[in-house]
Formats: sequence, structure tokens, C-alpha cells
Amino acid sequence: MITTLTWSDSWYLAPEIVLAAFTIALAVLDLALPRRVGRDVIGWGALVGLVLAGVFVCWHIHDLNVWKDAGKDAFRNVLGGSWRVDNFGNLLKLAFLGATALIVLASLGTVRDREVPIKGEFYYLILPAVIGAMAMSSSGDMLTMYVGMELLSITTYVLVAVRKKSGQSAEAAFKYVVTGGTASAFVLYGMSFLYGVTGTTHLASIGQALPGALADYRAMIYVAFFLMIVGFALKLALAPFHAWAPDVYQGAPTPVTAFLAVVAKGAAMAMVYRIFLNTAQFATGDDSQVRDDLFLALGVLAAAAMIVGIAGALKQQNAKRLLALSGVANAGILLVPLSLDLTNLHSSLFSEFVYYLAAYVLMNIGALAVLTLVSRSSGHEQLSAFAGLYHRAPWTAAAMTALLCSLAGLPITAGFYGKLYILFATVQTGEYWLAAILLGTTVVSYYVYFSFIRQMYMRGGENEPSVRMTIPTGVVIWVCAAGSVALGIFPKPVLDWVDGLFSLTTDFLAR
Amino acid sequence: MLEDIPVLSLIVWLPLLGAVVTLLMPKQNARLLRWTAIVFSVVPLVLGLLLFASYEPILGGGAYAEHGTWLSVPLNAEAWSASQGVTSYRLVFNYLLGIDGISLPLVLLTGIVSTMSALATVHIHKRWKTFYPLFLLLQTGMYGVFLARDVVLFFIFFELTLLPMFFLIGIWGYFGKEKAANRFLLYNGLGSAVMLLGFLILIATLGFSATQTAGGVELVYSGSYDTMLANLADPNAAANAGGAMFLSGNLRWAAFILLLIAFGIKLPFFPFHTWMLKVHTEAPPSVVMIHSGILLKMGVYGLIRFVALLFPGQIDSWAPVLATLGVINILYGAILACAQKEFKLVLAYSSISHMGIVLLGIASLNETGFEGAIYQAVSHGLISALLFLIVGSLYERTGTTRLDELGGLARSLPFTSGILLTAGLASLGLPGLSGFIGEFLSFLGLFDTWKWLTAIGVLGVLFAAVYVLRGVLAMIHGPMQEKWIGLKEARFIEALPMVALTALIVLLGVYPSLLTDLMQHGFDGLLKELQTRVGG
Amino acid sequence: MSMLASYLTLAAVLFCIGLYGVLTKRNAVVVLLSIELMLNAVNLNLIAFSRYGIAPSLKGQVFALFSMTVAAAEAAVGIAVLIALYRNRATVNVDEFDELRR
Amino acid sequence: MATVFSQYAWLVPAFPLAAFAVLTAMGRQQNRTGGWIATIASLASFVVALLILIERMSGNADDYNGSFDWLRVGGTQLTAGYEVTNLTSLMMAIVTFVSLLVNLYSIGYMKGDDRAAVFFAYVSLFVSSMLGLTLSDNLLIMYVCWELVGVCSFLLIGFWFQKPEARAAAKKAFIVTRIGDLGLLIAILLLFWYMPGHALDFSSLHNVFGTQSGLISTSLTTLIALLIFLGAAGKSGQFPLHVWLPDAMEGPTPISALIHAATMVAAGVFLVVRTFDIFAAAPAAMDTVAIVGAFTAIFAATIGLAQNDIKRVLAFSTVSQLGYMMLALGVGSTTAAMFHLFTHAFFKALLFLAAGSVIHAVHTQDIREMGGLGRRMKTTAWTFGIGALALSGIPPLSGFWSKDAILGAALDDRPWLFVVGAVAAFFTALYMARLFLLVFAGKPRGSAEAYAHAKESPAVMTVPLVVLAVLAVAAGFVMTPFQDWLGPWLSGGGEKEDANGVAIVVSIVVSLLGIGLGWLIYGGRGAVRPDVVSSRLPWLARLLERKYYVDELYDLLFVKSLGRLGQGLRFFDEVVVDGAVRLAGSAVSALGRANTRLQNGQVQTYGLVAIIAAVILVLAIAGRRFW
Repeated sequence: MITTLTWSDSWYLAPEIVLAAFTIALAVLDLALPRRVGRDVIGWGALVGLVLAGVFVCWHIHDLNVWKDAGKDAFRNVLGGSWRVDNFGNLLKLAFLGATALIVLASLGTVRDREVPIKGEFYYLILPAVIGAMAMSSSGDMLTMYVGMELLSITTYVLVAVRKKSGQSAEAAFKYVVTGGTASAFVLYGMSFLYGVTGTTHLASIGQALPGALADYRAMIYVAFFLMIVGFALKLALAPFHAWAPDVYQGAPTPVTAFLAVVAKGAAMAMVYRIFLNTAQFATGDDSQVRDDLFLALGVLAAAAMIVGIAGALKQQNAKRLLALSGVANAGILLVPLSLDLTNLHSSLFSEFVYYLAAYVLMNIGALAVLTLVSRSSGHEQLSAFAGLYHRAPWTAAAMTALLCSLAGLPITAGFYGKLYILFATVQTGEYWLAAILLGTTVVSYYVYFSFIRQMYMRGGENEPSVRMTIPTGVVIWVCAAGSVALGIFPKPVLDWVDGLFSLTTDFLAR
Repeated sequence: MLEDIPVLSLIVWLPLLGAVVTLLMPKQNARLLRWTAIVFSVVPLVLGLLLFASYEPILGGGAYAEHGTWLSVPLNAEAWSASQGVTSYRLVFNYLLGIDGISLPLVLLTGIVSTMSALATVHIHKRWKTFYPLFLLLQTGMYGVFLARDVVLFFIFFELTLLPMFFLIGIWGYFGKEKAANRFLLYNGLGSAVMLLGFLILIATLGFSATQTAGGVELVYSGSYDTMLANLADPNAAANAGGAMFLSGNLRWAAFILLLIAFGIKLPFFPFHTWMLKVHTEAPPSVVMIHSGILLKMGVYGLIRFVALLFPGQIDSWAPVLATLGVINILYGAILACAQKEFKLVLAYSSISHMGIVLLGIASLNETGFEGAIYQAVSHGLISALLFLIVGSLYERTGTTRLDELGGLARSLPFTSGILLTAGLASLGLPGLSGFIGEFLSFLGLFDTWKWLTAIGVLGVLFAAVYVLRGVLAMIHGPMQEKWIGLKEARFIEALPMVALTALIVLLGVYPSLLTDLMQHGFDGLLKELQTRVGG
Repeated sequence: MSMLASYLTLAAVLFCIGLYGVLTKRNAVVVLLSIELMLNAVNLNLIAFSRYGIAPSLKGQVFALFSMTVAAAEAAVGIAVLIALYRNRATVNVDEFDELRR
Repeated sequence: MATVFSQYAWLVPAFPLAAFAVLTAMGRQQNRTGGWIATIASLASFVVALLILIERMSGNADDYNGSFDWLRVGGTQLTAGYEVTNLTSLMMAIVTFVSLLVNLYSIGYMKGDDRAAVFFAYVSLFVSSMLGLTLSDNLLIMYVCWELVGVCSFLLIGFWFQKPEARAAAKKAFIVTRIGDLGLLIAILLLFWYMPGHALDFSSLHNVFGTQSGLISTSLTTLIALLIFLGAAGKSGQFPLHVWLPDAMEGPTPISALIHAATMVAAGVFLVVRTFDIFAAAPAAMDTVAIVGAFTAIFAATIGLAQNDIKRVLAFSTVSQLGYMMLALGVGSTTAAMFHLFTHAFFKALLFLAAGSVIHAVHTQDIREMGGLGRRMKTTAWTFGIGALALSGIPPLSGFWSKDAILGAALDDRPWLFVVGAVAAFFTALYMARLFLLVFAGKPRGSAEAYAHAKESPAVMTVPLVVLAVLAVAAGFVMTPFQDWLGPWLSGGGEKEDANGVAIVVSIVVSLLGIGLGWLIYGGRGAVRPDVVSSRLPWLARLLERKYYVDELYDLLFVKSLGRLGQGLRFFDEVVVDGAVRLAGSAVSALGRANTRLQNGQVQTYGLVAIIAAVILVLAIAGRRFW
């Protein structure tokens, strides 16, 4: 079957096309603009592009709803099924776009020329990275997915190195390249076996073919999936594949750190969800052994990530590395819903994932935004930069407290509710060990996150320089803090909305 | 009259309103802030007293209960709708507040101790504008814990007490405040994590209810305490649950033990007690008043409400374990209290010992014992609040509460010393003061079933005399050191709560029916269950 | 089938050599080359499957083409990053890239 | 007959309670008037108590009982109530009378103390709770009051709180009596669960135990009786819980008279009398009571021989006399016990107050520094002498009659106990003679200056002495072998004291022998040298002086070992329990540190770790399927 790109197809690619167009336009603009003109205008342009893409995504959601009401399947295959427009993708795209928009906004207030001499490049390179992330969440084919993944990776390699005068930045980028490249190789190697066993790269077809292939090619299927798991574990920085993350996060400019922590991680997570839900469910047949093993492996990795991430953060004095390790733990939490059995009782894994992802986006970006402000005033990124923040900037301290509560999972915040929701799922499916680990690491995380609070409220602070707040960063911090609290008190609208949009059958099982 | 207003909600949320109000006040005006805090502590107390006055044990607190849905979030119903015609499958967190004979005494205790502690905040000398909002927020958490009838709501209020306490200890504490705050946070965090796991198991296995509607079945998971009780009592519940997982025997044990540990940490029982020592020594007095006076009682309340009342079978077979734990607590705490050189530590260990008596009361599994446990909780709350009030007042003057550095204070501070002695006597269970009644009822209750254990536990009463007298007399009697001669007697605002608490301790000791009548029907359900279990 | 097996074995060996290179080589350029080697092993795998696989199809070859292109881009960026790093540190010894630690 | 006054019996404890409240509320300003407030209150109580006593003595008045709900225990409503019987009315009269006199005396004794108001407040509280103890109609309320009197005793012993000895004595008194109280508490717990209807009031106890109803087995009854006796022994200073009473003499002397001689220490005897039905149903318990009583009587009397502190001699005498009362109870004679309690209250209060008068005058308690005081303080000497004779059992003073009643009862029941009692009586007479002679006769041994300053106490102190002296002489006539009035009245007519010639003769003989020997030794004639024992048998003298080393033994057995246990547990708590917590904490941080160590900045190390982890993961999860 030969399919060509039609106009209607390109409508469904509109968000990505918009972003691509903005990338090119902004790149040209960057070249054309005289040196003395500030590059902030490119940042604002990128923001416009992100918002516009978001509008298109919303439009798609609306379209799908119309179809659903009309009784049709609420998804659309484009380009021979290699691209899917469904609500799984749409919701995640919204999350990525929103997160990127927040990051861009925050950096508009904080990124200075000294730090990032080629600021324009920073702003327009972030757009193709988002395209990559969107491709990862919206592909129906391993090939497209792989290309999306590489698009994201390669642009982020550059972004990490964007402070090109800085040795740290370059070193971080190099480490990231090596790790990312190896991870890609593993993923790709695994994909090749999957293709070999089923003869197709189309995810849904693989899912159909695998139960049949299970009898003859069990070992190869194991190999395929485990290679992919290893690759993704590296990408996601799940423990003990995480050691690169703190180095890279520390070396990268803070907005890029935020992007890596939130969007890159979220996109990889989306890819894992997509692949495993489409192909690894082996829905038919009594032989669930391989499937169980795969999901067990995911569970084990999630557990290890939670434990190692939080334990590693315990003694960490560098705030950025600490947040990187907290990101490791949070990746573990994000993986937990996927590792649980899909049963009658528990099939809301996507809501759990997306809700916690949203919470994670808010708290992580918010915390990093605060960190940017604070480290700029103290000149370093150690925890002690936060000393006495309560005296220097009480409102920022209050916002940071809310964000930390969310990170620590204290009521009533998004982080609390997200964890609660995931925990309930683990208990429902009887995976008490995961619940116990999740809870245990949460307790230890109190110590970790409260080390910020101790610095802010209980340590000196009268002598530290004051914190200069800029409007865009302030907006981001408060959006994140308020969002974290609001999501915690009223998770219902979000969850109702997600539940109304997402459908397991439509998004994963329908061809 | 009270039935017409959401009195329970008012009690819970008024302190929070107070917190907001104090946030809007000028930073430097400590008096204004303090009096605002006092007012917002007194009003819930008054409401609680009105409730107390109009509460009829025979009717229970049904008239005051408040039902509402706070959250109803979807669980994916696709798989269900295909197989069982389930149209709606949701996880519901309710806003359920209720009152009964078990919680009312503790609500009153919260009101009283909070008010007294608000008066005692004269010892706070810095950052008032941060202190009072946290202080009031803490109260909201505590009232919420005692009034919530939904496990998730309960948990949230429980956690809500953590954060303010962390700050209150960590900012306004003494020398080792940060360490103490950390310990408090981690230990209690661990406790609440364990509790949450237990609660989630309960929700997932007991909290379901299915409603048949015209469109199909509506399946709901909720944390409602009443739903759980109803499901427990319903012999067909497992069958009605359909595909839902019902609480199996093993899970029941798991949840029981999890909750036991969770509340045991709060109580605290041996060997989970070390965290509270630091809190007792390092936190500011008005905060320890609340901590020792109320927060520990959340453990008592939780043990009764969620461990005893929800798991009659388990508590029945574990009664000896609980009783043994109680005896260990009593003796261990008492003997260690005898060996301390710091008065605050004496009090801390004595709290452990006294909480052992609570365990005995619970382990007795009869009405007397439960009443004793609650009575002991209330009385210990008042007594330890009073003791720490005095400790704070003494520390303010002398800068130490070490036994070997003090002595003969009765000379320069006769009033404070007199109150201290009274409080000490109450603490060692002197009849005529409230401490005796709780001990007596607990021992009486347990004696019915575990005579030897009780007899050993009663030894704790003897040790109590030893450590209380050793501690108190070392401070107020004996030769006085030169440097304490010029000490000033308690100011009015310090004396007021001292007198009030003493009066209450005497009142409860002289006329215990005041409280025991309240609890009269609180345990009917459990006792019936236990009786059928034992009898059948 | 034996044909497939030998290609797969070769690919696996290549992959492992690449991995070994990544993990042990001191020269950063060689490390980047080793990554390419791993990717090429995969390409070999894809082609082998596409020709001798259980369900032979063109998709594998297409995939390999994409993979090569992407790998090229990746290599380019990698070398660029390395150059930036070299400018800064004046070395390509991987062992010395450890300023970011702990 | 209708009861007119009995229904107002609650007023009796109420007056002193009110005085306590007033004195506490007014604080220290009332040092002057405080004494009078307390005295007036106890006068009012005494009047009411006397009216009740007269009403009851006038014959066949019904027992009166009033109560209200106090505490609900499960389904049972426990009441607080009071009960007026012949026994309680008598006890009430004794208590109010002695306390009236002591209050009066204290006005003089405590003059100039700046905490006098506190003193009178404590005394009032004590009187109130002692009366409550007397009046209460059930064991639980009695226990409440029982503990309250203990606390008042503790407060008053430690009244001069700046003296470390007073602090230690107060603590000791409280803790040692508490050991006994625990027994009583457990007895109450037992009774609560075994009595039909969970009844704890005395009439129900009488119904169950007094009628051989067989509702409660003998072994259980014995256990309960022994536990109650443990309580009584603690309060009444019976061996082995007697150690607190001599130390309690650190308190002001009027307190020693009121609490530690006349009233509170007698509460143990009163308790056994109150619950006598239980004892009567348990022969083994009766034996225990009798033996412990007899042993205490002789044990304390011998110690009294070797003490040099005037109040300590009297204190051991009190212990000894209480032993007598217990002996009487053990041989089944409640009347004899109550009779001795009655007379002892007067003459022992007298002795203490007189001793107080002496101490007031010479400011020392050491009899070796006294002597010849009889010439300076005639009233005191005379009254003390009367008290000493009464205590020694010289007819026709009250002590003779009551001691004779006990010895008679013992002879009837267990003759060998009679022998013990008689020997104890000999020692009693001996040490009283020693005491009197050393203090009042002979030449002054202390500093001449002190002797010169010693003068008779003011009237407010001597008047009570005289009143008590009169009673010490006369009180015995309510129950003589010839004219027994008290026995039938108390026991409702059942018991009739038989005159026992042997007992009378022996008791007179041993008393006279004791006094005579005392005269020979201490009379100043030098017939027998005072150090006759200490020079021949130094170990015996030392043993007696050190009170048979019981305190030292307890210190070693309990105090030291508790201290050591406490230290041990402290170590355990800090190292093991808290250590486990820290260990868990450091295990987590060790994991964190391992992670930190892993992050050496070498990306190839990271890769290696990752690959190793991958291999482990694959082997652990997929690999297990293949072999």
C-alpha cells in the first residue's frame, strides 16, 4: 500500500509543521538580525510558535471528540500508520509544549549573554527538540519513533553545549553524546530484532504478530525487548543507568537542564509507554511468562531508580545535581503505572502517568527556575545558595516551599495526589512491594527536599545578597507553584478530562 | 441550634482562617498576633464545649456529621463496561466529618491544650508572623484528624500536622533543633507512609460500593470509614464485591500490622520511641505542649479508631501482644525516666510509660479498657501540657532544666513550684487528679483478661512515683543555689494557663463521669463484634 | 536460516566490539567511532532480517538507510562537541573529561 | 431511730477542705490567721463528729449511707458515698479531736515560720482526706482518700524542703507506702472483677465474705486479704515496709503527732478492720497479719532501745504499737485493735507534742544533749511522763487496758504470740523509761547555754498537752475487763472481752520490770552502766542502732539495682534502639555515598556500571526462565 502525504494529512501534522516553520524562520531571523539587537525577540517568537502548536493540538483534540461523539474511532492514522493522531499523543504533546513554553519563558527572564552567547540558537533549537518529542509520543511506527528520538537527542546535544566557551558545558555535552549514542544503539538493536521476528516496524502489527512468534522465537523476543529496555533505561536515566544525568544536568545551562529533565525524559517515557502497550501486552494466549518478565523488569528498574535516585540525593550538596537525582527517582515513579498489570480493576495507567507527568513538569521547572534566580544572586549552585532565602525573598521562598512539598509528595499538592493515585494502582494490582518502595523513598525524599527548606528558613541569610526577580521568571515560578497546589486540591477536572479523552482500546488496541 | 450550622467544619477551619488573618497583620506587633492566635484558638474550643454540652451519648454524633464529596476521580472503566456493564468506575475521596464519644474528648483536649499553648507562646521571641500562622495551621490539622471520617481526609490532616511541626521545631527550637526537626519529620513521615499503605489496602479492599442504576452499575472506591465498617459487618460483602478484591485474611493481617506500626510510631511504643526524645528536649515549650499534649494522642485515637474498631478479629488475637507491648512501654519508659538527668527527658520517657497504659487499655478489649485508654490520653494530654508549660516557664528564667543544676526553687518560685508538684502528682497517678482515673480504668479493663500482665504493669505506677518525685523534688526542693534567688514568679499570662490546666486536672480527677459518660456508646459496635467472635 | 544466523552473529560481534570501544578507548574520537560501529552492527542486523528474515520486507532496508543518515548527523554533532571540548581542554583523552563529578 | 446528725456527716470532711481551699487561695499572706482558720475548721468538724458520736452512742441508730454517681466503668456505675457506722463515727471523733489539738498546738509551734499558711493548708487537706477515708462507703473512694492522706503526709514530711534529709524522707515515705498501695490497688481490681455486680462497697463485701457465701474461693480470698494487708502494712509501717516511718520524723513535730502517730498510720489498721470480713474468711491471711504484727512489735521495740533521736524513739515506738494492733487483728480481735488505736492516738499524740515542746525549747532532737529538763519544763515533763506510763502499760492508764486487751486476745488465740507481745511490752517499758530519764532527769548534758534558754512552751502548746494527758489517763476506761462498753458497741454486741488474769498479771509485771531496769540503767544511780550492752556485745548494739541494716539492705537491693538497671537501659536505649535507627539511616546514606562514589566523572565508568547492571537485570529476570 502506497500512501502519499495529502493536505488532510498535513493538517494532522500541523503542530509539528508550525514548529518546523518557526524553527526555520527564527534561524533565518537570527542570521538576519544585527548583532546589537537583543535575541530576546527570538525567544518570544519561539514562545509564539509553541503556543500556536498548542492551539493546533487542542484543535485536534476537539476533532477527535467530534468523531467520538459521532461514534467513530477517535484516532487518525497518517502516512501509512507511521504517524498517529490520537489523544495519547495529543495530551503528551500538550504537556511537552506547555513545559517548553514555561522553560522558554523562564529563560527569557534569566538567560544572559554571558552564559549563553548564542542565545538565539538556544531559542530556535529548542523547537526541533520539541518536534522530536512530539514525534516520539505520536508515532505508530518504530522508524518514525527512532527518527523522532534522534531529532530530540541531537538537538539537545547541541543545546547542552550551547555555552560554547564553557568547558563544563562541552564536557556535559560530550558525556551526553556518548551515553545518548550508546542508548540509541541499544534501542535500535532491540528494534531490529523486533523487526526480525515480526517482519514489520509498525507497532500495531508487531503487537498482532508477536503472540504468534512467541512459540518459536522466545529468546529473540527477550533479546529484543531487553535491549530496548537497556537503551531506554539509559535514556531515561533509570538507576543504575543514571550516572550520566547529574553530570550532564550540572554542566548544561539551567533551562536546558529543565528541558532534559522534563521534556526529554517525558518523551522517552511516552515512547516506552507506546511501545510496550502496543507490542508487549501479548494479549492473547496463556503464555504470559515473557510479558510478565518484561513488565517485572520495568518494575524493578522503576524501584531501583526510586531508591538510588533518592539515596544518591541524600548527601548531595549541589542543588542541580540533587534535582537531577530527584529526576531519576521521579522517572522511576513515572514508570510504575506502566509496570503494573492491566486488569479490569486497574486500567487507568495513562491517567496516572499523565497526571504525575504534569505534576513533575510543574514542580521541576518551578524548582529549577527558583534555582536559576538563587544561583545568580549567590554565584553558585550549591544548596547553601538557598540559605536564608526566607529573609531575602519571602514570597519566592513560599513558592519554593510549595514546589518542594509537591516534590516530596506532601498534601495537598500535585505531587502528593499523583503519588497517591499511582500508589492506589499498585495496591489495586497487588504490587505491594512497589507501593512499599514508593512510600519508603518518599519518606527519605522528605529529608532530601527539606534540606532546601532548612537552608531557606533555618540558616543565616541576613548577609546574603538579595534576589533580583524578573517578571517572566516570577510568572513561571508562580504558575508552577500555584499549579502544583491547585492540581493537588482539585485533581478532578484534569483527571476527568484525561479520562474522557484517552481510551485504552482506541489509542492502543485499534489499528 | 448546633445541628443547623456546620459546627465541625467551623472547628476545623477557623484556625486556618486565623492563620490567614495573622498573615495579613503587621510583622512587628507580637501582641496583636498573639491575641489573634489566642482568639482563633479559643473559638473552636468554645464550639467544642457547646458540642460537649449538647452531646447525647445515646444518640451519637449523627446530627453533627457532615457529608460531602471532595474528589471523585475517574478510574478507567473501559474494561468493566465491556464485561460487567459498569458505567461509572470512580475513586472518591469524601469530605466526611463526624463526632462521637471517642473523638469528642480529644477534640476538647485539642481546644484546651491549643488555647493554653497559645497563651504560653509568650516564650516565643522571634519571627512571630511566621510562627502564628504555622501554629494555627497545626491546629487545623489536629482538629481534622480527630474529626475526619474518611481515611484519606484523615491522612491529609495527619500529614498536615507534619509540616508546621517541622518548622515550629526547626526554627524556634533550642540547640539541636534542626536535628530534632529532621528526626521528627523522618520518623513521622515513615509512620504516615506505613499508614498510607494500610489505608490504601483498606480502600482497595473494603472501600468499594456498587450501586445499581438504570444505566448500569456504578462502582465506587472510597475512603469512607462508614462504608468500610458497613462492608466489614456485611457477611455478603465479599460476594457483593463481584470482581473486586475483598479484604482477604492475609491482607487483613497486613493492614492491621501496618496501621498498628503507623500509630505505634506516633504513640510512640517501644522500640519506635527515640524520635520523640529529641522533640521533647529541643522544641520550644509551647510546641512541646501541643506535641506531647495532642499529637501523641493522634496515635491513641488512630489505634482505637482504625486498628481496634476496624480489625476486631486481629486485635482479639493480638491483645496479648499489645498488652505485652504496653507493659514493656510502661516499665521501659519508667525505668529510663528514673535514670535521666534532664527534666525534659524525664518527662519524655514518662510519656512513653503513660502511653503504655493506653496500650493496656486498648488491649483489654472491653469498654472499661477503651474508656481508660481515652481517659488516659486526655488526662496525659492535660498533664504533660501543664508540665511543659512549667518547664518552659522555668527555662525562661533559669536557662536550664537539668536536675543537677536546679534545686530549692520552691523558695523563689513558690507558685510555679506548687503547680509543678501538683502536675507531678497527677502524672504519677495520684487519686483525686485526672491521671489516676485513666490508669485505673485501663488497669481495671485489662485485669479482666490479663491478670499477671496487669499486675506487672501496675509496677509502673510505683516507678512513676520514683521518677516523678526524683525529678520534681530535685528541682523544687533541697538547698537552693545562690543564682536562683532573684527569680521572678510567673506572670499572669503564664499563671493563667497553669491554673486553668490544674483546675481541669483536678476536675477530671474528682468528677470523672464528666468524660466517661460521653464515651458510653462509642464502642458498642466493636464490643458486639468481639462478643460474637468470642461467643460464637 | 544459517545465513541469517551468521549475519546476526557478525552483527552481534560488531555491536560488542563497538560497545567495548565505547567503554574502554581513551581517545574520544575512537569512542565516537565505536558508537558508529554499534549503529552499523544494527544496520547489518536490519539488512539481514530484511533479506533472510522470518518475514522479509523492504522495511528493514529503509530503516537502515534512515539509521545511517541519523548516525551521520549524530557523528557530526558529536565531533563538533568534541572540538569545542578540545578547544577548552586541549586534549581528547576521555579520562580527563571529569571536571563534572560527584 | 431517725438520724439527725449522721446525714450531715459529709460536713465533717467538708470543713477542713474548705479551710484548705481558702488557705490555698489566699496564699502566703495568711501566715497569722491561717492557723486559726484551720483550727476553727477542725473545731467545726470536731463538733459535728462529736454530735454524731453522741447520737450513735445513744444507741440503736441506723447506719447512714449517702452517695452519688462518680465513675462509670463499662456498664457499672461506681458511686462515691459516705457511711456512718459506730466504727466510722468513733474514728471520725478521734481524727477530728487530735487534729483540733494539733492545729491549736501548731499555732504556737509554727509561729514565725513564713510558710505557716502552707502548713495549715496541708494539714487541713490531710484532715479532710483522712476523714474522707474514714467515712467512705466503698473501697475505691477509700483508696482515693488513702492516697491523698499519703500525699499530705509526703508534703508535710518535706515541709522544710530545703533540708536534703527532708526531701529524701518525703520521697521515701511516698514511695514505700506506694508499694503497699499497689497491693491495695490490685486487691481492688481483683474484687471488682470477682465481686457479684462489681460491688466495692463495704456492705456488699460483708455480705459476700462475712456470710461464708462461698462465692469467692478461699485461695482468692487469701490473696485479696494479703494484698489489702500489704496496703495496710505500707501505711501502718509494718515490717518490711516500716522504713519510711522513722525517717518521716523530718517533718514538723505536730505532723509527727497527727499523721505519723495518731491518725494516718492507723489507717492501715482501720482498713483491715473495715475489710475484716475478708480476713476472717482467710485463715492464712490472719496468720500472716498476726505474725507480721507481732514481729513488727518486737522488732521495732528493740530498735527503739538504741536510738538517740527523741522523735525516732517515738517513731519506732509507733511502729511497734501498730504492730500490736495488727497482732490484735491477726488474732481476730477487731475491738482490741480499735481500742488500742483509740488510746494510742491520745498518748502517742501526747508524747509527740510533748517531745515537740522539748525540741522547741532546746532546738535539738538528740537525747544525749538533753537531760534535767524536767526542772525547766514542768508541764511538759509531767504530761510526757503520763504518756510514757500509758505507753508502757501501767495501770490504770489507758495504754494498760488496751494493751492488756490485745495480750488477752493473743493468749486466747495463740499463746506463743502472747509471749512475743509480752517481751515487746517489756522492751517498750524499757525504752520509754530510758527516754524519759535521759530527757527530763539527771543533769543537763548539752551546752549550758541551751539549757539556760530552755523554758516551758506557751499555753497554746501546753493546753493540748494537758488535755491529751487527761485522755491518756482516762480513755482506757471505756473498755476495761470489768466494764466493757466499747466492745459491744463497736462489734454490735457480739464480742465480749473476757478478763484474763494471766494476761493482766504478766503485762503489769513486764512493764514494771522494763521500767525498773530502765531506772537502774538510766536513773543516774549507776547501778548498771548504760554501756553494758555496747561494751559486751558491740555488734548487737550496732545492729540495733543501725536498725538491723534494713535500710542499707533495701538500698542495695532496690535503689542501687534500679539505678544500675536504669543506666543499663539508658545504654541500651541510646546504643541499641537508637543505634538501630541510626544504622538504618546510615544504611541509606551509605547507598547514597556509594552512588556518589560511582560518579567519578568518567563517562566510561558510567557505561560499564550500566552494562553490568543490564547483564544482571537480564540474567535475573529473563535468565531464570532458561535454566
